[in-house]
Amino acid sequence: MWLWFAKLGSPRWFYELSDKWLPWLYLSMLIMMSIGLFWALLIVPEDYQQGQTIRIMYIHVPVASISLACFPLMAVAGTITLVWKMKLADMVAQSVAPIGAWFTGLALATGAIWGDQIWGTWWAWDARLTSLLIQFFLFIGVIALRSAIDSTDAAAKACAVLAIVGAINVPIIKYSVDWWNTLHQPASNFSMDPVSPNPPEVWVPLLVMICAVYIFFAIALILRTRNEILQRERRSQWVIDLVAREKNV
Amino acid sequence: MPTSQQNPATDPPPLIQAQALFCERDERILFSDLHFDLTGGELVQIKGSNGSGKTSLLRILCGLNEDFSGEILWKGEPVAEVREDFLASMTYIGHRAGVNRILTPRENLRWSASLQAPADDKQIVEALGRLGLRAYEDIPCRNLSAGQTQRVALARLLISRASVWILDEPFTTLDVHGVKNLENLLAEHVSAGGAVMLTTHHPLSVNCKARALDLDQHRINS
Amino acid sequence: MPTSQQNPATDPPPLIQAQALFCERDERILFSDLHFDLTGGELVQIKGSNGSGKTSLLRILCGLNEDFSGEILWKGEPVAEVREDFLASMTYIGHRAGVNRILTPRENLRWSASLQAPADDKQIVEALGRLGLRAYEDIPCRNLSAGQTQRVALARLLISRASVWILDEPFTTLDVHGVKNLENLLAEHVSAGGAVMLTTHHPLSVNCKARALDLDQHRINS
Amino acid sequence: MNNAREIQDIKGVSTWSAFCATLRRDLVIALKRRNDLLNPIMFFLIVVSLFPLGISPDPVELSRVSAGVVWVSALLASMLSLDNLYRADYEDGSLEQLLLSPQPLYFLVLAKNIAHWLISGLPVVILSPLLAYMLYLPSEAYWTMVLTLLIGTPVLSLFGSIGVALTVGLGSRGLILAVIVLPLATPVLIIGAKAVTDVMVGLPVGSHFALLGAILALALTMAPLASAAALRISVN
Amino acid sequence: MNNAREIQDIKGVSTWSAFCATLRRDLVIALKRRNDLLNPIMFFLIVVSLFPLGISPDPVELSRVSAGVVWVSALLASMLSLDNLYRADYEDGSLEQLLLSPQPLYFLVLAKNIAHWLISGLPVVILSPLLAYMLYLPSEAYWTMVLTLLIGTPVLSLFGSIGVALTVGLGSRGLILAVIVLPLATPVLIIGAKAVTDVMVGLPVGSHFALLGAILALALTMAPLASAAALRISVN
Ligand code: HEM
Ligand SMILES: Nc1ncnc2c1ncn2[C@@H]1O[C@H](COP(=O)(O)OP(=O)(O)OP(=O)(O)O)[C@@H](O)[C@H]1O
Ligand SMILES: Nc1ncnc2c1ncn2[C@@H]1O[C@H](COP(=O)(O)OP(=O)(O)OP(=O)(O)O)[C@@H](O)[C@H]1O
Ligand SMILES: [Mg+2]
Ligand SMILES: [Mg+2]
Repeated sequence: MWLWFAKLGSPRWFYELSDKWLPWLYLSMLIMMSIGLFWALLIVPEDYQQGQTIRIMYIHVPVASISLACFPLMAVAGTITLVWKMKLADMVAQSVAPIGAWFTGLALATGAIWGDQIWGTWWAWDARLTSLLIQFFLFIGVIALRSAIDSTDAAAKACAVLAIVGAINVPIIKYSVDWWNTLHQPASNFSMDPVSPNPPEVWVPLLVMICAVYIFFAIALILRTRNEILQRERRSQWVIDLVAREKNV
Repeated sequence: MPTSQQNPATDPPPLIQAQALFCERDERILFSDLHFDLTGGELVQIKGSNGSGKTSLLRILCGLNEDFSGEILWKGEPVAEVREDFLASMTYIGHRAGVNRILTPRENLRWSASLQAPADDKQIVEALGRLGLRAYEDIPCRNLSAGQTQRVALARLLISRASVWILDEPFTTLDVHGVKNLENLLAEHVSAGGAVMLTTHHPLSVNCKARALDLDQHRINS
Repeated sequence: MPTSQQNPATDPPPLIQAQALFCERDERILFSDLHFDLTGGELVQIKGSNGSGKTSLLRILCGLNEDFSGEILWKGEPVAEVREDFLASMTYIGHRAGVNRILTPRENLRWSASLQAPADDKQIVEALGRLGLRAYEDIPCRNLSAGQTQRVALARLLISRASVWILDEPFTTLDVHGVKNLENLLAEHVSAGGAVMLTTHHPLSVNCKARALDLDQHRINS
Repeated sequence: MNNAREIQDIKGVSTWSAFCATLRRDLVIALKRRNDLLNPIMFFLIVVSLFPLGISPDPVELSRVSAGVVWVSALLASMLSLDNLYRADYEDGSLEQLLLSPQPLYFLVLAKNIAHWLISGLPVVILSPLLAYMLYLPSEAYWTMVLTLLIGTPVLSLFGSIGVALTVGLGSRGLILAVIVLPLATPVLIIGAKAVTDVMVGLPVGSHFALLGAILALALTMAPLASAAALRISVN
Repeated sequence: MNNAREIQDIKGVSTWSAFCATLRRDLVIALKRRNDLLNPIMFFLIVVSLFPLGISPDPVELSRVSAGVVWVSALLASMLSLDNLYRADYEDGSLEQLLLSPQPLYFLVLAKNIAHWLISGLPVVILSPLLAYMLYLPSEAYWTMVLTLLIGTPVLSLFGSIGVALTVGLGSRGLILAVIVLPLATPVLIIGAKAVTDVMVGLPVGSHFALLGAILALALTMAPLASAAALRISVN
């Protein structure tokens, strides 16, 4: 019985809750983003060897780290969908997929641009790059599957299964690639630990940017999910009322 | 008769009880608050025009289709909890015959048997003969005609010792003798205490306890 | 009546003449020395038990199946020589409906029309409505029920201005109204001078010139 | 088959409309299954990136094999997508309708092949430079590769169509298809890859293009006839 | 899914017999379609021989890429043959029968996967030395290659099965399957190919085998469950 309740109840609950959150999220993102960008682009000194290109880091690292976070998130949502049949979870999962794909693509792009400056090539079959690329493929697979199945419920479960299987694979892929390549290109296996060798004025803004981008990610996710909720619940009473109210205002 | 009018104290719980079934397919409600039950020794024919939801209902009953709401009881317990017992005593034959085109009828049946209720070769040949497929046991099913394929599928009913038969338009492509033949089978099974739930558009004439469930007006008319 | 008794001088050559048809499928002779003809304004129902060769015969007639011997004439000439004329004025609907599951009924019919006889959107909607599929024009066919899909296939008959209809068990999965509906269509077509050749296992009741060709005993009984 | 021309003359107009209708139909089907458009590209991408994973990430080695890898992947991509060419039509009976059309089968089959190329071949051609870059193909070879692919992939579709038509009736797919089609397609592969590698070492490639063009012309005229005949046989 | 165990205990015997019957059935079907047995080998042969054509006949270069090529081809071969895993059963309705069996789906699916591997994976493994020879793989690497394939190909079948199960209900096939399955298969490919190349340069390969074994164990326990769940969804 409560299952049924969870199914119908939670989307609305989330929708109304997120109504309250969003303003604060917007605000905090604005502040941090402006501080972070200002700091990163104007204040941070040029890197002695990388020059201006170091500034790419401030967008690349946050984006990349989020892109890594997306798949597990999707898998968790999928598990909830399968086990507790919670509709909201699937809506989140559906919203994460494209966002994750975009962020992964962005990480690839920024990385590529940076790589063009540092390594003199847009692409190298470096462990980290490759694993991210494969993760990108996994995202595409989930999206393709979702768009291929037209029954919403079936698509939800199918994508959940795929997301879980994929999530089990992501670490395996990362590991296998990692050690596959450590022999080949240690040079390109570039890891600049942002903390120790660099002065705080380099990594503090990085932290700020990371937070800002995370909040941005949260906002995007919430907005997409809200859309999805309205889309799927369009025939439930509360949505109809909502729309009516919007019209009157 | 609807469950409500039935006194659970007196008679044993019916084999299948469907309570408040609700199913909608792309925005169209097929049936809502559908109550009925299927007891041993009776045949229920599901009537309804094309697209009224007969196939959907049958698939929901045997658990192939899960997007519905409502409760299905098997011998009084939620079917989810006694699933394997339910499956062990139910046979479903749908629009798609479930007959592999490369294997012969014999091999097809052997596999079906192993899935549900073991049957030896004699029984299989017997079953096929009973459905007028003697001499066709070893012809690859791709070379069988539409009706013959359907007969192979129906032969499963004979080898599975299931008490509940769920049949979706079993008479399709059967010729006159085939229809008679199947009607006799159904009557036998029901008289022997089995239960049958089927859909068909052709006027059914079986001499056993039979009632109709018309989906076009959601109620059971005895 | 058999061709032999007919006097070619008096009446125009029948639309289709089959002469000495012989077909055997893996060592079993389905029919041999089969003579019959199909003239405008009549309906021929091919009878026969399952596996008697009805489908094979129909596919042979419309040229889908070529392993047979014998002669098939279209308006008196060997069909091979007037193939495109024959195809232009013949419509075949077989066991498999020929309806794409991804496209909508409207799109399916539009394509069929473009293949044989151009039809504009109004005619298509009309045809679908005539078969009780109003409001289903734009639902992907995968979401249609068995009977609805069959109706989409049958709608082809209305938009193709073919004079000869060759139908293999067109009544399968149609509900009672659907059957009536189709029977009226057939009657109309025949009364309008068209010719119909169909197989079905269900008792046909059309009010037009109809005869049966029973494959179980190879002869035409008027 | 060879009466195709005559019929066309008899009712050219409606043949043309049937051609367009068939082309449109196949494209619409692909558009409705959105990922039919996405998949060839993704497959191409994935397969191409399998090789560095399997072989080695070393730029020097990769750049040597890049031409071959891109071509083999393109071949496989167009071959895998072939499966959707007649299969669905066969299963739902549309193929019978196609065969029973009074229109010349040549043009209907051609329409389906063109649709298939537009869906599966063209995207691959467009994407190829990116992959060439990832495989360190020398930049001077880009244009040659794109052009060879542009001429070659239609041939793959046309030849492939024959294979599918022959095997559409059979229960098992995928592989038998590959076994029939791949040998047919190897000449194209060899010439295409050779042209690219030749450019890399600075040899002239005009002859290769001439050859590819000739093959394409041949395929355009003959292959649809063969496919049509094959379809007649499979449906029988 | 997780009640699989219990049911087995309830009627272990008949579960076993159902397992065997399903395995036998799939093998019989493959035997009757003789080319099901031939195809994987042929495809493997053809794809592998495409590379000398596409890349270059130079022994030195070939021997360097040989390991990767053999592995990629094996991967593609088993992927192409996947299509036959549930497709026919779905279309003729046998799949519904499978799902409606009181037996635990885990074992039935496992049986089908094993059958698939015996048909498409094993022949490839057996044939691989020949191809390795054709590609001038150093002879000391033969055994490693055969063994890695022997452990790796079952994983491909098991993972692939999930992909097919997810996509069996869809109209379009082939490519979306590849797009879903190939990324999952990359670790096996990387490790397998790496092991072979390592042996060629005389490095120890124990760890690679350990890894492959671990993956296989994981796949054997998890993949059939996922496939079973996926089948339930697709048939729904
Ligand atoms: C297409 C190219 C690239 C891709 C796909 C890529 C991907 C990644 C990923 C996945 C991470 C991990 C993020 C995390 O762990 O939170 C990362 C971090 C990082 N990347 Fe990149 N990267 C690329 C190119 C580059 C280049 C060219 C540089 C600079 C020379 C660079 C510098 C960094 C740094 C400094 C970090 C943060 C340190 C760390 O988290 O380990 N990346 N990148
Ligand atoms: N492709 C085939 N290859 C070999 N034999 C076949 C093939 N198709 C049908 N047959 C044989 O031909 C006989 C007639 O088949 P056909 O489908 O014409 O029968 P039918 O009259 O249509 O039966 P039904 O009423 O069941 O449709 C069958 O007994 C079958 O064994
Ligand atoms: N997979 C599906 N997705 C969405 N809607 C569907 C699906 N299958 C069927 N429907 C819809 O459900 C309705 C009922 O379908 P169903 O097959 O149960 O009808 P039916 O009673 O079996 O009809 P018939 O007598 O023609 O078999 C149909 O109107 C159809 O539009
Ligand atoms: Mg139905
Ligand atoms: Mg028939």
